[in-house]
Amino acid sequence: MTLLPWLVTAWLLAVGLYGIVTSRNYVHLIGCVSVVQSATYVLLLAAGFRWGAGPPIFYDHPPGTPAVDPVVQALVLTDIVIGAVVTAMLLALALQIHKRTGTLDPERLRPLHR
Amino acid sequence: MSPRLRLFLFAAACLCLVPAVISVARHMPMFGDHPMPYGDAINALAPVQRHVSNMISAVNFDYRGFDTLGEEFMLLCAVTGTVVLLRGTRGEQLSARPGIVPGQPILLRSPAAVLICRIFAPAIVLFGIYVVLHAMTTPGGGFQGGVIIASGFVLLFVGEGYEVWRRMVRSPVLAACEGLGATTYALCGFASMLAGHPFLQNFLPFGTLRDVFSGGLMQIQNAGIAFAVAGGFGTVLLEFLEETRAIKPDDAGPGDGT
Amino acid sequence: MSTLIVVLLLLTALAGAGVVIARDPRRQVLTMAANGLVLTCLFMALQAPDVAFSELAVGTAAVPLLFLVVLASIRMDRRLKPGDESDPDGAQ
Amino acid sequence: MSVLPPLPVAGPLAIAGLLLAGAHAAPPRVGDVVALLTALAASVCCGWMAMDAANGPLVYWFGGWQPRDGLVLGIGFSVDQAGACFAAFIGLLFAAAIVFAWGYFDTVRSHFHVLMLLFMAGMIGFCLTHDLFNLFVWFEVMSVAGFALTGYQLRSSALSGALNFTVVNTLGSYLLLGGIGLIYARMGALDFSALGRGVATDPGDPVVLAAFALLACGFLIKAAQVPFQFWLADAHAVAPSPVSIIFSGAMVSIGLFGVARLLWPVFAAAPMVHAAAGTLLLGMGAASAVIGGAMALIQRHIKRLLAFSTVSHAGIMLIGLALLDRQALAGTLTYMVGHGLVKGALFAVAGILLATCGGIDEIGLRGLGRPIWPAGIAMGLGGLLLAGLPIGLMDQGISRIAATAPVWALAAIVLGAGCTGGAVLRVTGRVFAGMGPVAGEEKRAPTEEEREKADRPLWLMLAPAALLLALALGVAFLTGTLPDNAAAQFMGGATPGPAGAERPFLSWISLSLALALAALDLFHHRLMAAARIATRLVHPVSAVLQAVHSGVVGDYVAWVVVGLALFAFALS
Repeated sequence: MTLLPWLVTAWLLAVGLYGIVTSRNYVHLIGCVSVVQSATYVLLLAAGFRWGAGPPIFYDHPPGTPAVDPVVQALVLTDIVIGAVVTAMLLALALQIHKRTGTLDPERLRPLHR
Repeated sequence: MSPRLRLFLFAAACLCLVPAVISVARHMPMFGDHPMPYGDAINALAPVQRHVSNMISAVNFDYRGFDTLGEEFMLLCAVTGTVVLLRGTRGEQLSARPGIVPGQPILLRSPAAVLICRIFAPAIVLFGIYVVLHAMTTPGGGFQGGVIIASGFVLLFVGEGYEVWRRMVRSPVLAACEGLGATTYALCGFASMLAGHPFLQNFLPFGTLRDVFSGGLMQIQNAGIAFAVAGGFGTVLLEFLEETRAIKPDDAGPGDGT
Repeated sequence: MSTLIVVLLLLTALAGAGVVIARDPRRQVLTMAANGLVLTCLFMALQAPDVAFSELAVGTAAVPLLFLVVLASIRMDRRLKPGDESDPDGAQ
Repeated sequence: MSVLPPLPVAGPLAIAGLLLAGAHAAPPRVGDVVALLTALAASVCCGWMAMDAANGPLVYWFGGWQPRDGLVLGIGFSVDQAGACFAAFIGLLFAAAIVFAWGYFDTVRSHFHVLMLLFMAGMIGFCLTHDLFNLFVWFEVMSVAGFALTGYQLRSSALSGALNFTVVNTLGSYLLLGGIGLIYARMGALDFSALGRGVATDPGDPVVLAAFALLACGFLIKAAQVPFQFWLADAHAVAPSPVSIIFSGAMVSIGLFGVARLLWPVFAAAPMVHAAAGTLLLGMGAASAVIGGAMALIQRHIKRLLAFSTVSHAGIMLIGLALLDRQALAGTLTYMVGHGLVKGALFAVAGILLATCGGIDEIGLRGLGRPIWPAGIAMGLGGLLLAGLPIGLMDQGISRIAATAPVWALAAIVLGAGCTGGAVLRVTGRVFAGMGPVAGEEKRAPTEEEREKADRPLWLMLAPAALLLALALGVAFLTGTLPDNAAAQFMGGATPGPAGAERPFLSWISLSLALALAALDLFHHRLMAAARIATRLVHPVSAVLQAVHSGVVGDYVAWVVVGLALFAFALS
């Protein structure tokens, strides 16, 4: 049980990388990148979790009630923004590539050689 | 490399990493039961020092406000990049017709759908503004609210169709929102410096705990972020939706990218 | 409480694998939205309502929407003619 | 407390925001002027801070959150001499790139300048910060700006290069974030000093070691070291030339600067990390120096050639870091600046070729460079400096690195410097002097037609290149003991190690190797059969190298995992 969050993190990382390595479609590949990213969410939030503590928002509970770590949550919030905007940029690139070459297969699309 | 060789390389490397991963997982701090000096300090200090009840906002805007400055401009950077990448070859003339997917029937918008969108789009934008305003007290804030406002714009598109939507949501306005919102955040920092404090020091009155307008300077930073995110996500959605309209014959030439 | 987190963690692992296994991008969009939803629930269970809120707005709505738009645009086949591959910003 | 530290970061950010907001209203040249002045101002500001930092780092706490009772609540900048000098150099390089790009992008309003300013602010923030997550934020600002600028020209090769770059580097960012998560879970802190104290309490903890492995991998991906180097040539070769100046001149060294920040403030008290760094990083650096040099030698796309030479020289810098010695660190920091200036100048010359000759293929351009001979002089000088001409900043750096390096690392340095210098000299000879055999029809360029905006005056494009080269030569007379002081400050007041051996012959070996390689390639049709056999022997090697650099992003990611496994081995 106590190992589970960390193993899930490693699993998400591995499975996302597997998807990228084997992907034959850039759009699918971009989805796999977001799986790798969800590994970082799980890691950070699990690192800041505490049994029996509430959310770090002292609106319903008075300040001083046990709460989980707010710093990691702020970090994950930043992480989500990064993920969303990088995904948008990757999609824009994939779209332009499809417009120019008519394919989205990484195997058939190679940047210049030599 | 052939796909098979690549997979083999990947699998071999992963197998080598398995013992390392297990050893690290076993030495990780106990899940849900380990000291968190930084987080506990913030939980203890922020309600007293800054009179806000949402600790995440306190971290984001005040204790680690400088990170959020970078994050905001990263957003600006990525949105600018997406715009550059998508607009490049697109022409000036705007076709009002939706693009046609070969082999799919063209669906007309039903009046009911239009009505629902007309009701829901303003409601969603209002909800977004509500979420932005309650950043200091309850979950949510400029970022979440900004995304919600931007998705309200999209609902407008679904309801009104491309042409009307483009007349209502103008990209220079969105760009200005985005740029000025992010700049507001940076200027908050310079305002602190002009007042003789370190960059981004919260020098405004803090208000009272659990009040919507508590937090002092954080309120302005939050508003800046809401504008930047709404403008940024709005721009991105607009530019992507632009990609689904029909191309006019003279439309796909080398455009000047405006 | 503890079982809820265990179940949600396992679901997260499954949903992540689902996104990778769905090789057809159109099916993948659905699995991505599902993944976003599972992550949202996990974040709620981990006492992170702020993060759950953003994940709901971004991971479940905005990003899958972008994928849908891109897929629609690709299926429309707005390919440029070979002669059109010119530089946009006057780099001629 | 000095008020300077936030200015070179927040100032460019605010100006970029205003530039974007006013993009639709501003007159056409405003972007150029504003961006140039901002870059120069940031550079001057950082130079000023470098002088102020002579007596100790300038510490600045954002939001006024000074640590209380040893607990760091906010984010701090700690501006040491090394960081400030490097930031000043970055500002200067951006100023040169913006002058070079004057009028390059007429139409897409000020978007180019907005991206460049954000790019610069990210780099400067990275150099000055003293907080691990803040470091990541600026790293990411820099990366995102780089992604957008690579695909700016929207050619299909540029786009797929940008996509490979984005995917691999985004994975690198997530590895960094994973490392931050691990070390935060263990220490509950993000400030470098607090982390350093935490590491010192339990330096052998597997979590700490794994955090180092992930963080170092993230930075080495940006620094393009073997086996993470693949994306670099795809991206640097296709980016617009002004952007390539920054990529090769500063962005790669930034990754190594990040590794240095890990090795000293954060993991200074972890002997296992330092031991692993001493072997693994040294090996990686040597491999990069050799492979980058070999790849540079077999390219004919000039920008791709220069990109591989960047891999090679970054390998030399990594060797300098991995020696874990004060003198070698001083040399590495000097070498970073010197190499950035020279490589920036070389990419400027490549941009001039693209603009005036309408091509970037070495064979196709044979002799076409004669009318623009001043650019040829710049390129030849750059090639000689890369090869180790014993003058200027690069030589100062290399002699400090070489003093403590083991002999096999010296061999890698000589090979790297010799091959890259030889490749650049060969290009100079062929393009600007028309040397070498006449190309037949079958030698047609395998790459697509490229051309960059041509109606800019030659002097405008040449001036930045000349300035950068002049700085690479001239600043060397002014440095004095600055590199040593900066390195000592960087390492937290380390005592100097044993003085190394003087190795003045080294630069002459690499220089003659470079000249020999260039001559061999240009005149092999006139040489004896022996030389021809030698070139034929090289063929299978070059074929394997070409095949490994396949351009398929899946391959690159598989190699990233291999790199991670290497780190796991070295640290276990």
